[in-house]
Amino acid sequence: MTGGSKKLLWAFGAALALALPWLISDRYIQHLLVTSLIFVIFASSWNLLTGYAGQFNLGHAAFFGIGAYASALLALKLGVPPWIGLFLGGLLAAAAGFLLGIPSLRLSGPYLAITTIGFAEILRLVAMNWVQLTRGSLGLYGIPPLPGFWGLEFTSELTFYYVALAGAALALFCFRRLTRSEFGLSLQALREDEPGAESIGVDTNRFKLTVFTISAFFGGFSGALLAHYQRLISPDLLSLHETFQALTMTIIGGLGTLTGPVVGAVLLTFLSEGLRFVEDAVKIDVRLIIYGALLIVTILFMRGGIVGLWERLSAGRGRDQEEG
Amino acid sequence: MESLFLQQVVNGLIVGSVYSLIAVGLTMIFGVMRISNFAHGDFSMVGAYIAVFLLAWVPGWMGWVGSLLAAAAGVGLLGILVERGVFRPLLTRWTDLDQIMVSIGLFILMENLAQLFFGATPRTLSDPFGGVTVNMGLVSTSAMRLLCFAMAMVIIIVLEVYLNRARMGVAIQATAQNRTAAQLMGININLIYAVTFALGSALAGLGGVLYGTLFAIYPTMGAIPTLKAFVVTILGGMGNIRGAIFSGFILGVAETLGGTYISMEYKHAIGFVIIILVLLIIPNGLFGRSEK
Amino acid sequence: MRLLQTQKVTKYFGGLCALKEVSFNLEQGEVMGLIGPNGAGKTTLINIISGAFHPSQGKVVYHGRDISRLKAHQINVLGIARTFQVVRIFKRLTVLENVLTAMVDRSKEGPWKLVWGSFFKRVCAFKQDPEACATAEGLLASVGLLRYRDEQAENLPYAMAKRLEIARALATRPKLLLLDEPSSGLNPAEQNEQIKIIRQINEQGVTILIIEHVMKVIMDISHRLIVLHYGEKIAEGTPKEVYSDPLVVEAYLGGEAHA
Amino acid sequence: MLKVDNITVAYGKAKALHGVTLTVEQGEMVTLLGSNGAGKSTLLKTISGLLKPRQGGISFLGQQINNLPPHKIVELGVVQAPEGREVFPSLSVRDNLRMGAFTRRDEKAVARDLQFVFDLFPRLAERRDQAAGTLSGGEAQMLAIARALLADPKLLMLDEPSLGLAPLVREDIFHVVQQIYQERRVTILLVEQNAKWALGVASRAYIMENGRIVMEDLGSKLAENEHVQRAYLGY
Repeated sequence: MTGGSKKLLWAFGAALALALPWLISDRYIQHLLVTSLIFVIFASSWNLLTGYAGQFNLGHAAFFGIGAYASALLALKLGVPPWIGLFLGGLLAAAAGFLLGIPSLRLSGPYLAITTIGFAEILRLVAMNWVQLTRGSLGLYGIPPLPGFWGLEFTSELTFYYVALAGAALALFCFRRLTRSEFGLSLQALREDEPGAESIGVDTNRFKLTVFTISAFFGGFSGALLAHYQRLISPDLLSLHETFQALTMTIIGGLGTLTGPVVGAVLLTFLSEGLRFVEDAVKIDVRLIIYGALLIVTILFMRGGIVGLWERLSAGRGRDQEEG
Repeated sequence: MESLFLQQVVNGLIVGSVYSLIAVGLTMIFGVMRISNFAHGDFSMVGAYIAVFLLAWVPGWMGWVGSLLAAAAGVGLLGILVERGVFRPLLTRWTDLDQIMVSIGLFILMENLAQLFFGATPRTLSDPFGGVTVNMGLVSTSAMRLLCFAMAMVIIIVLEVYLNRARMGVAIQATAQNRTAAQLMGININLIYAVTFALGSALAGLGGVLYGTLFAIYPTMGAIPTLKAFVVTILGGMGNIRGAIFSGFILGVAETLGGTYISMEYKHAIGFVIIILVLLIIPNGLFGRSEK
Repeated sequence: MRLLQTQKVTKYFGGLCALKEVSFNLEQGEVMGLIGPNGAGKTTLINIISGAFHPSQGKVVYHGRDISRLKAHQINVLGIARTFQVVRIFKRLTVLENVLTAMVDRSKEGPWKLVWGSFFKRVCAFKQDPEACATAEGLLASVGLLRYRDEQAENLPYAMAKRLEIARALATRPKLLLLDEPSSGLNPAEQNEQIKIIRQINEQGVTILIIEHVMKVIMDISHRLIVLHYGEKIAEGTPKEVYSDPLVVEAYLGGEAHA
Repeated sequence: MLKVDNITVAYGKAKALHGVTLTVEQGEMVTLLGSNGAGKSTLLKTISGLLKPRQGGISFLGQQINNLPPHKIVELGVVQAPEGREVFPSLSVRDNLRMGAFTRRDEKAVARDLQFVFDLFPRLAERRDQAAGTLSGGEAQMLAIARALLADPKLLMLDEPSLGLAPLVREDIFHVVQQIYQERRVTILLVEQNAKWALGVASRAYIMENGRIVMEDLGSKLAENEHVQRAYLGY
């Protein structure tokens, strides 16, 4: 693809993203758009840690939950403006990420996986049981929305869409920069071979802590966005299922690629809603069954996910054209 | 006070025996095949549902014992299918990540298939003893729970004997210790893999029936036995069967005591706190060898 | 001038003694060969010098400084680079990226500085930095890999992967290069290429410590040899001296002395 | 009896064997020499079926074996005794030996062979209930050989039995290998680094260098050959 047509495609994509909620007036679909954008951030942040840096974190929901609870509680209890809360939530999650990074200095594979799950589960139990602060399993409700300015308000799906879009764009911009720089290459070196990375001077311990912190920041940020959008959060945000959601989206989209989690998050959010119509017809819940099956099929037969498949296809087409 | 303490220790041992049973299956599969199966607890869930349906059909005693046999056979068979269809194709090329993620896919799939087939309503297994309690001086417990404990112990002992005496059992251990040498002895390791996975799954199924006897049964219950089994397995050193047996009891007792004397709410966190501490201090687990 | 010195380096693994009081000097600019039968402790010695392990006793002195307690990445930053017996290239990065990754100046740039650089450096995508790319391409050309520039490293033929590992090590601008069996698994023609490359590197002033089983290679390029046997240094000298040493013949051929 | 015909083997992309041809006749003791990394162990692994050749074929007693899985090859009587480090460390000596006889059903014959190896290696008999991981290097090597004998091999392949052993223990092992050869009339393919000894006992020898067979001759002739020294020392 030439540089010019690439730019054109970008412009078209941006225009479509901006116009989308006006093209679709159905509030439910607008809601799905917002949800999928929040998951784009959440899944991408997991992808930075696991896909790029190779650190197998199964406790990512902890960051999601910390961001959500922190921003919500700061607004409810201390009256911190939600716009600031979004970032404070991210920062608190980042601090937790730094902490969770410490075990990764010594553990890998299943050991790291269980330790990270443990971390998230402990926090979930805290959210369930510290009733005075979190209202326990009832969850926090009445979370203030993002305050409006310049005559804009951010309470409807339509307007929140633009907040989520801006957030996702900001996050993806950061991920793109981070992964294409010297930092990103060093992370990938760490993923590919730790002794090899050490041998060229990469301080793998400090890189692990750094990437845990950054990934957690964006995980927390996405959680805080969700809190001010739904305005109701529960300890379920910290459950293993949320992590698995990000994992499934990323793997199906394409682990270790920038577009993978974006494709995965949007596709799975809408696929599961598409299936809702099927469910209404047959009266059974098939969405998560499809998630699980797709995850297995992707790993067994489609390494690199949808993005990997697409690249192989377009590379194949390119070769055909050269030969023909 | 003292009798409460003893009572909780007894309760812990009973729960711990079930943890041990489920974890032994997980640790065996890891030891021989290097698979960390996050769907392991869902095999227990299937075992528990087999008991639900069998007990509805044949109530009482016979049904309970029968459901142990049926769960072992049914879940063992399921294990063979899963090993063949999901894990075997990955055997030659997987990384830790691929393999764990495929098992997570299996976890999501099984949990939701169960929801589809069995409905979301929690079930319980009826007590064939009609709630008779046994009084043993300072402590008492229901006959049902005592039988659970006895069954778990019998199964563990039978397994130990099998692994240390039977030709196939010793071959399983040999393969876990050195795959290449095992092949050079004429051991068909693909067969060993199938047998190990079937056996490990059957243990999960048996554990599921006992677990279902002690706790409620519902489609998404599998996550808890999976996590407990991993805690126990890591505590005992991954792949170490005796380590898993002892650690199962340790976790069971630590949980009930922690639940009584520290906090009921955080009972399920105790295991995680223990392993995070253990992993940070002794990465090979309590019973792991210090080789690397 | 003395570049590196090991002083009675001893390494135990559990109860097993892998290296026993190994001492030798490495002069600036020389090529030192390290030979010995399997299990003699050669790779262990390289692992200790490069910081992958710490010695149980004794120390490693580099430029007059004790480096035996430093970590692998710190030692690399000081100017010691290495290759591995089984190649450890970054498989899912391209050949160029493998080299670029190693070119980052780690003495100045910790991770957070690199994060900062991702946003505020002139060139955000490292691959598009013309200067860095030119340097990397020069390195690739010097080992004959330029035509594989954009290939995924995992697709390289084995001999090329071994060369990529050397190029990556060179990209860290080392003064001392540790080579662990650079010719194993290569055919004779490829081995000759490898000799040429190693010699060129040495001519540019890089001191080399090389483990090698292919005798042709080690004889061709080493100025001096040391021989390890069961973790002990049993001989040291020019290749000629070493091969006429009866102890060495015994270690390699197994003597009749006990028969 | 065994015919390795022009095989090429690679680990991933690294070629380890380039067109190797070798034969072993019934009743022979053949030795395979070569320095580290020459490809000797790779050749044994390929014959045992652990690696599959990219090209070429291997036959045993007229049957093609290069596509069989390892356990089938053991059943045919081609048994490898790997280095002593490859015992099952947590199993007892007796269980290790039992695993050696894994493919055999004739309990009586197994018991006879067990007695034979215990007579051959009295040290193992003393330590039969001890875990193999607690044995000394020499004892572990003996166990590895004994274990292979229990498979009742027609062709016994020994992978560097003297590796890493103290000189006196090495003598014991050499002695036992000769004894096995004479008493059991088993065909042996011996991989060794100790050239002088191996050439003294073997009827024929092959020398490997860089994944190729570079020489083949009667053992006694090679022992005199100047080039043998060269294969090791390279002048």
